Amino acid sequence: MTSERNYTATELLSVVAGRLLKDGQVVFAGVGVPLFAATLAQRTHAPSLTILFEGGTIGAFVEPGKLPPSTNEQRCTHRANMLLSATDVLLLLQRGYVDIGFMGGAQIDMYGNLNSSYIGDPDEPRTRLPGTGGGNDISSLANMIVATRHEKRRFVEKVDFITSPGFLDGGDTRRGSGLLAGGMYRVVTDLGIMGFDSHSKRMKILSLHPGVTAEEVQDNTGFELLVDDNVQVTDPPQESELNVLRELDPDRMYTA
Amino acid sequence: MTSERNYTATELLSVVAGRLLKDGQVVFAGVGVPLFAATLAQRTHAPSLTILFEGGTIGAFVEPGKLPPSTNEQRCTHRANMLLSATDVLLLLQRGYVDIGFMGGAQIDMYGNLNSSYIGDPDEPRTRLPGTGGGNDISSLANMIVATRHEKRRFVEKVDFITSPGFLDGGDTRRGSGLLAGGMYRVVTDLGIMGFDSHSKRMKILSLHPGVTAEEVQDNTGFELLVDDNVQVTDPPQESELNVLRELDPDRMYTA
Amino acid sequence: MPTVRSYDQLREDVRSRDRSLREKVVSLEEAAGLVNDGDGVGLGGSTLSRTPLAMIWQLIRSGRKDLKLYRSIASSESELLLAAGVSRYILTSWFSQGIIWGVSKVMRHYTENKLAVFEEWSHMGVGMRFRAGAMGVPYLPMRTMLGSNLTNRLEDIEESTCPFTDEKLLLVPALNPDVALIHVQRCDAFGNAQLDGLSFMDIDLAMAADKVILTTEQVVSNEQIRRRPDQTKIPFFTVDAVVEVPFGCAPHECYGVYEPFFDHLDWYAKQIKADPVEGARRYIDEFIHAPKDWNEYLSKLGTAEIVDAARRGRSIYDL
Amino acid sequence: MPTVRSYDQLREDVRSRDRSLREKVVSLEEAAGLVNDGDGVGLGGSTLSRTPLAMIWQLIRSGRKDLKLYRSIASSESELLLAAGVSRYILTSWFSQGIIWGVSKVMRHYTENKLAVFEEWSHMGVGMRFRAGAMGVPYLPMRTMLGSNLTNRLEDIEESTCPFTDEKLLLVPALNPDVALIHVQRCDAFGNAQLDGLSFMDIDLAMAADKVILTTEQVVSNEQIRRRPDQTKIPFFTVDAVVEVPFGCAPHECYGVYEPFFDHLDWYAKQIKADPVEGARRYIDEFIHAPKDWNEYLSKLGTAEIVDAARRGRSIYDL
Repeated sequence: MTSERNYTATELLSVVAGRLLKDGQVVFAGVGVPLFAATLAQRTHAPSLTILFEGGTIGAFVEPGKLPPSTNEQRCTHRANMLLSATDVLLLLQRGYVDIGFMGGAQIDMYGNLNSSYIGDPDEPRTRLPGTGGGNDISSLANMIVATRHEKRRFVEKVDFITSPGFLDGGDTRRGSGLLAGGMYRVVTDLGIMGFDSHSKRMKILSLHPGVTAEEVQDNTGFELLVDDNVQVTDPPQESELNVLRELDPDRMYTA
Repeated sequence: MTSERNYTATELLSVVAGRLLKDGQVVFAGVGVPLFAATLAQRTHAPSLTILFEGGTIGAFVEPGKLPPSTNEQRCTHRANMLLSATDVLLLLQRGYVDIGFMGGAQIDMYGNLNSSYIGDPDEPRTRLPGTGGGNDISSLANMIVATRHEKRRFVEKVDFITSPGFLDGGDTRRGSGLLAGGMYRVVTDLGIMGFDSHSKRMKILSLHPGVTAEEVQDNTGFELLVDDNVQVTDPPQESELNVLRELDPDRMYTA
Repeated sequence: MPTVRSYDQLREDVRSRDRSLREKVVSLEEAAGLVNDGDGVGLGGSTLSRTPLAMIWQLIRSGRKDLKLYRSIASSESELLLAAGVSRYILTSWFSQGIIWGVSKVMRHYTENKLAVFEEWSHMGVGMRFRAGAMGVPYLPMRTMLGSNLTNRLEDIEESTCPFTDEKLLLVPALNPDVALIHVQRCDAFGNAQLDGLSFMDIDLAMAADKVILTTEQVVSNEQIRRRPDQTKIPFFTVDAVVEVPFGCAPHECYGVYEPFFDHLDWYAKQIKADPVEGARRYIDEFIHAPKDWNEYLSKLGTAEIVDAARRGRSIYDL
Repeated sequence: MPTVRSYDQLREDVRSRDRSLREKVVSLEEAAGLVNDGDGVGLGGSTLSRTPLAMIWQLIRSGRKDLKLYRSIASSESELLLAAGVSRYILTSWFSQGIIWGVSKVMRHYTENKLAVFEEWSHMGVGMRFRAGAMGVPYLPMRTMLGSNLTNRLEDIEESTCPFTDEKLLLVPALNPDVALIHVQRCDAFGNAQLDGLSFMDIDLAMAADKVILTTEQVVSNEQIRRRPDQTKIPFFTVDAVVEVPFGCAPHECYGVYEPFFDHLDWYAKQIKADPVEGARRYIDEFIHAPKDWNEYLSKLGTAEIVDAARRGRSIYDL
């Protein structure tokens, strides 16, 4: 990592994730990085992108300085186009109206499976985590972007529990389980951008952030990463991108 | 039939059917006799009875002189308590919230099966009728009152087509088909009130309207009717009951 | 063709739709161009309510053929589509001119002479099929139509034993129309639609269809929509075209705006009664083909009836 | 006990309810009398929104035991129910103090020490279970939770092959709670309830439950309800009690009326962080048992916070 950088890890993740979104997409976002990423995309290259919140909001517009505490409170709905019940907004995913979902988790493995349920043996957990929420539904039905810090304890050989399915055991196992749509698209970290090999479905480095080496990424990962033949170097966040984020979160409650 | 009676057949049916309703019940009603019956009950002995319309109206209040043309137009909703989608109002039946449904049909047989689909062979019908609407759903899920003219061509040995299930082939056959709730409760005609034998499920005369004999009813019926051991004589419509109906339909568009 | 599309196909069909936030206001003629001969077409509203009559009127004028119609309850709009040769197939639960005019004589003529198919499902059966289509599942379980003869005449239906209760259930297949025609009181240029009053099956229909054409009494600003997002019932990304057509249900009703044009419908019923086929054809020539545009059609219905229908329509809010 | 009630039983349970149009306004104490020890209790709202906190507050005061809790997403209200000994079981998709305060330390204490069960379903899984319960079907099919480990830990779930498409589907069983607690912005004395803003799973929950207790910011006249029946979201005949409790979600939010009491929740989170068990117990003593009534509880939250939360709440309509 470069030391002279003028942005936080959260800002970096938000900018890089935001660039992965395409204009016109319908995006399921949570608060924090996903919301920053989607809003940033809306205000830069993707003005006709639509943000959905799990709480039931369609076409949210985030107001600077008024970030919602979760996706289930009224702040999410200010100037939205539509509100739906929580069940019906999740059914939009099942019907296929949603292109991209954002996801996090305490653990992710080489096939993009995510754990937000148990650390340790689920029968005798060291830590009981908050659980799936809509995470399982979103990752079962949409193409996923995971935005997370790159830490060895997080990037594990095998998650303790598959809360949200990635490619399960790789290859065709996801499809074999009955999950016919969606799947892991990208993992964005403070070190780089990862994708998944089209056959084995193993995680693969696609792009390294400025000053980061593949070895550094591997050293922070608990399993063997594939490396794309044509690894890119990520464009650093632009001043204009950072300005949007800082306008959204002037007190830096979420981007610090 | 008495010749000195001062009411029409529709008024008679409405009064007699209305008396079958109990206070506090939730009743699925169509326009015509069912609506008159339910509204009459509301304004006499059953003030806390609730009327539902298939179009999606809950807690309808009919205004004198403004009868709706069907259960799917805005007039049905004036001063209602709630509107639901057509699908969701039918689901109230499936959930069990509805006590009584009203039903008609071109043909009814001894087990209370109703036909509103085809006269003659369904493959080469003499007449293609309008079809079930919600009739099949209502009669599959609620206790049914059929209010109809008593005519031999209508009361047939076997309906040409079971649109709305009564007791199917009698005995336990309704339950065996998967229909676990509801069933025929009463058939009200211009001649009498019929119920169904608790074992055989065959139609049975329970009450004869003033001046009507069991023979007369049988003569107007295309199958053998059972006769209750304790057949009653129907109380004739009271002036107060008729006045309510005439207030509702001052132009006698529906009650003539 | 199998009854229910595979999930792979269903997803691919949605994926390829333009779901971006974009303006999509077009003319009736342009909207009709989105409907192809042979399409399965879901008609919004029910009986005489919020019938997308302007769009139907345009499809007849545009000479569409072989449309398969799906509607909860069918009325005169479907008579016209049969009589005009636009459709030979309708899936519905009830087909009548309306209770006060009795059974549809046009329907009788076409079905009894095997010129058209009337595929009969129970009202809830139609509703469950649209809802399954809206939810992205291949079927929904239900507890009606069992025991009756309705199921005998339908191929696309499965009796099933519940794995939880051992009860018999009927599984009805998802219905995802190629296109849905829905009339609303108001929507914005993106297609965010607000419905007042009875919604019938329109919301499920919009979610289920591959394409949605909205006609609307009024195109309102997106700002107005955003003031009460909890009043939006159809999301813009399901909508492919928006056409502003005041009185777009005439002579049927639009909740809170106008009631049915009863005198006109009485007169229509008389023509049909006298001769279902010729009566309908003459009506189609005079009221659908002859007018130069929708406003001229309205003028043929007559100012007095328009004013009276509107007066009655608004009265729903007079409490 | 089997997961899904037989249809015979479900029908009998509804049949025996008093569904007449009758007034049912009672006090919090009286309403709490409708909840029995051991009941399965569906909690309306989600996370910090429209949580039926006044009713929960009363159930803790009334010393209810062994309630099974069902909520789409659980937050501090469920921490209090665990810590007060009212419940040892919660079915939910996510249990957190709220994103800004992180994982629930009370939940961690109780579950990791096997003092309570947190049965985890996906958010849509919870929704489909309530919806099946609302529809009167024993299950609904869905396309998530497949492949994950969530299903390993659940008994009441069936993988199935679709008879129409041969696709794998998950069948999730109906959930019909003994009682639902739901807070609304307004309802009439009969229980006709209007909800503004986000409805979460409350409508399905009301339809699914055997009993519904509504708390409401305001009891309005039936006349007001009848002016816009299309705004009524819960029908009176599903409702067994109505309690008027202004600020009945405090310190959570009620859409359009008040936002969460963030300062109080911050302070609460600090107490919990310092010691989940003792912190929660002290909080319960001070804020739930000590006040003589709900208004005294509110006064302990503080006028400044109430005013600030209300100011922020109303601002949603400032466009």
